Amino acid sequence: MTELLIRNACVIDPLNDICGEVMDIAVRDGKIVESVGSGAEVIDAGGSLTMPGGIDSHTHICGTKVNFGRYMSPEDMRAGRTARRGHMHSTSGYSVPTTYGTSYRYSAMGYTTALEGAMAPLEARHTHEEFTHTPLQDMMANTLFDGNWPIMQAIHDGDIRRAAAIVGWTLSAVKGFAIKLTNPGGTEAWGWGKDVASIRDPVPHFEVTPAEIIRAMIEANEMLNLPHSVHLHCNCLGKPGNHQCTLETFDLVPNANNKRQSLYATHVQFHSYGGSSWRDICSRSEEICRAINSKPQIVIDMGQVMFGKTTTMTADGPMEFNLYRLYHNKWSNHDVELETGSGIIPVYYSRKNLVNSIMWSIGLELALLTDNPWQCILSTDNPNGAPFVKYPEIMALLMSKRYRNEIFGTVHPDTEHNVPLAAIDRELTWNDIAIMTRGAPAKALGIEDLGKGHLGEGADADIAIYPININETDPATSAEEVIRAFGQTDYTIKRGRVVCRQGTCMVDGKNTTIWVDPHISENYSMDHDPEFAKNFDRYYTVRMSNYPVQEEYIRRNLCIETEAQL
Amino acid sequence: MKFILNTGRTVTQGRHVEHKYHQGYFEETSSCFIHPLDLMDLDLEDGEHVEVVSEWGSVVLRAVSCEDLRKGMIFVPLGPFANHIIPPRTHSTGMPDFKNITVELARTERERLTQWELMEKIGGKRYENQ
Amino acid sequence: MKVTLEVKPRQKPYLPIEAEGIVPRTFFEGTDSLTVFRGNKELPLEEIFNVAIEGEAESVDEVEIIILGDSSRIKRVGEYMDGGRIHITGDIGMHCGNFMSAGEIVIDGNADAWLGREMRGGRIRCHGSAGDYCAAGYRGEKRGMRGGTVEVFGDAGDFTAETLAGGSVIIHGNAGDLSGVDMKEGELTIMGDTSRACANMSGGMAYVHGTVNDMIPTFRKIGQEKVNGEPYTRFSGDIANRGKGTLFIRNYKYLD
Amino acid sequence: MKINDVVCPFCGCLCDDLEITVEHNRIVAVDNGCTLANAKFMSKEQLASPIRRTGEGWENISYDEAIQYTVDMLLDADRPLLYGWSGTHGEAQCIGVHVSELVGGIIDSTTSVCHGPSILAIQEVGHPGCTLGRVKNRADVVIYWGCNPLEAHPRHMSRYTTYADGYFLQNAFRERKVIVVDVRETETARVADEFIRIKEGGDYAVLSALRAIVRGKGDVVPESVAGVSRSQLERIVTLCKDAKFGAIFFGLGLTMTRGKYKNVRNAIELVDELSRHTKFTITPMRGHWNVYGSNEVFTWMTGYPYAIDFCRGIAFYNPGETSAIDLLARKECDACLIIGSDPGAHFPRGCVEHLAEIPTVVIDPVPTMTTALADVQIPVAVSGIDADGTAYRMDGVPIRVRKVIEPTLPNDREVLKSIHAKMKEAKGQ
Repeated sequence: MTELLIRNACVIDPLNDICGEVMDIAVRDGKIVESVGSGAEVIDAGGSLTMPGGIDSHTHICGTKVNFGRYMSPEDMRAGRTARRGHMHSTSGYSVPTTYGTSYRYSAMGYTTALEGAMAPLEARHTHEEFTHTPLQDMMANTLFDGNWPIMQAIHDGDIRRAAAIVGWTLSAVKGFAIKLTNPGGTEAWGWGKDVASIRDPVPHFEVTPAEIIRAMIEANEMLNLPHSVHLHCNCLGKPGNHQCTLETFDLVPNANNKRQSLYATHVQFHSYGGSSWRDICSRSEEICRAINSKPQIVIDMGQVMFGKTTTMTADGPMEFNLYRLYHNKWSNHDVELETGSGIIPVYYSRKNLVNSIMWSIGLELALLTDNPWQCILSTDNPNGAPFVKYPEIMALLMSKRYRNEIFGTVHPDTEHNVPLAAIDRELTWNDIAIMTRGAPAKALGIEDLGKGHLGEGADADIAIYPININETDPATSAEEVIRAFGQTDYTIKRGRVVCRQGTCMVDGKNTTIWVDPHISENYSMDHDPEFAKNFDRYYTVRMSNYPVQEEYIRRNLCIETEAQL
Repeated sequence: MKFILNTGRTVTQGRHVEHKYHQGYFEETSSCFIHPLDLMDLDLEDGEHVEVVSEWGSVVLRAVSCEDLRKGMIFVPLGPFANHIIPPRTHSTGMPDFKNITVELARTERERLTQWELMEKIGGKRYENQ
Repeated sequence: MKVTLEVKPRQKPYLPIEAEGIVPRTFFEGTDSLTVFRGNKELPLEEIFNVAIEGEAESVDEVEIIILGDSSRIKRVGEYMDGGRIHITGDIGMHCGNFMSAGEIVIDGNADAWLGREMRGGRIRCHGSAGDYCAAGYRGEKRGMRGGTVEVFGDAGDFTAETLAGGSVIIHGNAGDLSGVDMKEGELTIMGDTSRACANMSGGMAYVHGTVNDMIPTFRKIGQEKVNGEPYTRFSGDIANRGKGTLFIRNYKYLD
Repeated sequence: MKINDVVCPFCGCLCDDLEITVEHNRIVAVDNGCTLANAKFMSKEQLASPIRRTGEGWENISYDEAIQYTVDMLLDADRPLLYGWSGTHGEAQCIGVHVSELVGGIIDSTTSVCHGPSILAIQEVGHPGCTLGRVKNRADVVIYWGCNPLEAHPRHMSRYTTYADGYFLQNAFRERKVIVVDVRETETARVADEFIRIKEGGDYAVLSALRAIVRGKGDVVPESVAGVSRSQLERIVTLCKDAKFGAIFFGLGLTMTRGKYKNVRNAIELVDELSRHTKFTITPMRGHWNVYGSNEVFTWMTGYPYAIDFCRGIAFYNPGETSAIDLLARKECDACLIIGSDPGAHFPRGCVEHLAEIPTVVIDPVPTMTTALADVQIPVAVSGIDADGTAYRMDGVPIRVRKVIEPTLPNDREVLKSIHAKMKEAKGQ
């Protein structure tokens, strides 16, 4: 039995409605408890801001695509190199750091849980291998179903239950966490070098539309009783005028679950553009947020862009090719048979560039114009909008109008004619930030009941203590302070152990992989479906028996078993 | 006579890759595939021995007639024989010139060394407790 | 200030010594504990060199470092150099003058690969020959050398001035294969022969006063022009790469 | 006992449909495999115990002694090289990285004599690729450039291309055009619809010419380029542009010949150019079954795919300097641990001469040419036969190789774990 007592913690814990109360937190064997004995190890927080461990509900840090981003970028590796010391392995990389680099940097910022945004089922083993080497965060994997042949076939046949059964089988086979749709239908069209132009544009050969895929997957998601909702990267990413596509997509979403949203729309910044070309692109964040404010069934994350160098990587293959033709830098693409695609290119977001400045502005607008912070999660779609190490700056931008104005003064001068940012006075509170980085992601992912994202009794003792006193610091006037404090915790505690102290990781660490296993009736089990098996072995290049991810890859794991209505 | 040497995998070499002390490995990797017209020019019969000389050294191989090749080109399967004469230079790319190397060929009466003898020539010691 | 570094004999003479600390600024600012690396062992400078320092310096430009003895395996000398002078009396190891921005390096002997890699300014003169990737870039970077001058009086190896993006490179002897490959800007001059010059270039200017063997077939012939009174062929390319570079060549041969 | 869907640990195809018959813990039959798979599964010539070279010959030693020797050798060295890795599974490669990092050595895989140049090219321009099933189901034009799959990857054409029917090609052999580009008229060239024979060292020029023609600038191209007529090049470009889905596979014919990675870069840029007209992808034909695994593992752990120098604590990468061939040829390392490869057979003599001079330990199930140059050899179980673990196919698909018989020897990860543990102990950690 190990016990820990954190004294004088100034706690913000939105899921438990605690906002700035100075209190003690007791921990036994990795869980929050009512009290501990006198022999407990004591940490005196001295009134510092204390929150549940941060949760990134959409980040790209593990798996085939991310690793290819590293592999093709020795120039990125030249930054962020550290030598092995103590419990820390050597690290390299800035926008796509090594797994240890990612893990240590997140930990230093107080993040203890992360969801990998896109895992191709066929290559799931790779994602899980990298999870093993990302030791200080509990991990989940969004599983890609945007161009899945048997699912598109089932949708085409009008058999949503079969589609759900295939999703369920796959999630359980690859140890995935949730349904991810990236440019649904578009990644299959990309198999012929094409894309879909709207949510009503049918996928070549399969003759289903993105809208049909999205609706069917939302329905399937609820049939399977999954903890998280469908996690959607809308069609038409990055195209001027795409806000129309985004709004049409939002209109498809029923209010299908009373516990959480029915749709999680990711990196909405990239989907909120007006105009018809790069010449007249503008922000349509107001319309997007109006839709969100009227649809509690939707939760989004920002996909904030920050200026500087980064690497874009997504399953959206055709989008990356368009980006390549724009930037003319290097371009990688990786299509995955029967399932999905992906693309990678390095980018530089410049404040001198009007389009980049507009993108920067839109991300902030989304967070400021969404009334309910539980509906808008803080993210950069790491590393697409910026590496996650920029989060503290984003927090400061959201909390301080003054700091926002200061930066706004450095961007392309025409930006103000194309975005509403300058007119927005809202400044987010400490509580809002805690919601956007802890409570909301936990709730949206459906993991608050597992003890994530809050500090209530029985919760996992994942705790971040930041070196800042919120009663003495006015974030509106102290952006520098906010950035410094959120950049490095005094203590990051994972499952009751101090894993990181002022930027130095203290343990080797062992994380947990959270996955779902929907229980499906025999009738709908793909393991006993001759048609499914026959087509599998005919069209995949891996035998069906070699496809599922073996136990060896999830040594320490938490399985969420659900009862499917199938 | 000047030739261009290429090396590469063959299925026979691959089959013996886990059995390097076998005769099959020796025979395959000490073969020098050469166009029949070149054989005639060198006054060689199929199966006779040639000495192949590069800037880096020389090795005795068994000539094998092969019409896949263009005249003026020889092919030696990947292995210790080819590597005996391949220059270790990589042009600072990490990869040596395993292909497209200029060599001289001449008929020889000398016997081939075995792969173990090649290793021993450079200070190695064969393992024989089979 | 004159700093004389004489290389001592070493037990394992082939193991490289990494000595990026050997730049004029280090000595100008003063150091008691300069170290170099032999593989994974960090050693005091004095273990590898006999060190003698004479005189004072008012600025970094008044510092001259002289390297004596067998320095052919000493790497990274002059890395990030920003002033002063380094005189190498023998051969020098890889990466001499990496990222250099000002000052001068003179090498009496030969230089190993990556001489003046990603150089920004200053001047390197190599009186012997240079290895591969002379005045070139780094793996994965789009742009290599961006400024300054590298002049080699002997020959240069393969990939000379690869991804050149500024400054000038002059090779008095021959250059190896693929000189000026992927170059973007800047000027490359080869007094002797080379092969496959300026493949895939997108911009910049190159002169080859000898012969280009295996000329890249995707350069457009603009016509004959006189350079210093001699007839040269002017090419533009590389067309395969939408390139707009200019190439003046005395003689060339295609691999047809 | 018959075991189905066994994964073959020979080449980068990682065929996973073999049927192995095991009797009394011995493999007695292999079905569905190619001749290379048969040879590997039926091999029965593992060493029984670690061996050490003595003045006259070899003596058997214990695992403890052999491991201690390895630890001491690595710790004594100033610049140790840890080379090989492609013949073992990912979990062992991970420990290998930890060992290299701890000892301050250089870790490199057989990539440097295989598709290392392809990686250098990808680092310059990226890589438009796909998994092999994408090709099988869709590709109507397949180009093999500088490779000879019938000899080096015997089932590649039947599983993934020429003879493999796919969803959109019900009769692949008829509906698919196969083009082979090589300097030799290989077996593979003979089954192609079109064979382009180029002069040695002419790949780069031919690729440039193709790019110019795709761009509609064929007028600059001379009548003949490296032995190939402009009209043939134009015909190929038309075939490619008319393809619905084209796939290029390339081999060591591009990576080993002069120009090395710049050839590959040019091929990738050709694919980029073709992608503006239709769908095109390119894939390296990787040799060792898990050579790509070594790149994947090294990349997520160190940031670089091969040739990583940890001597200074941080990772430094520069193939040509930190790659095994260069280190050995220049005598820049002073001890060597070799695992899952045979440089004695596959490296130029100028490199292996140095191996014979410095302390060298080999971890390998069977005696190889490198054995002759080593001081100690530690035999291990064979990954994919009596040890399991992760491997990455040539297209990046991770597959778990199986254990089909019970091992009598420790496996790579167990031996490396002991080395790592002993080393940490010696370093007081």
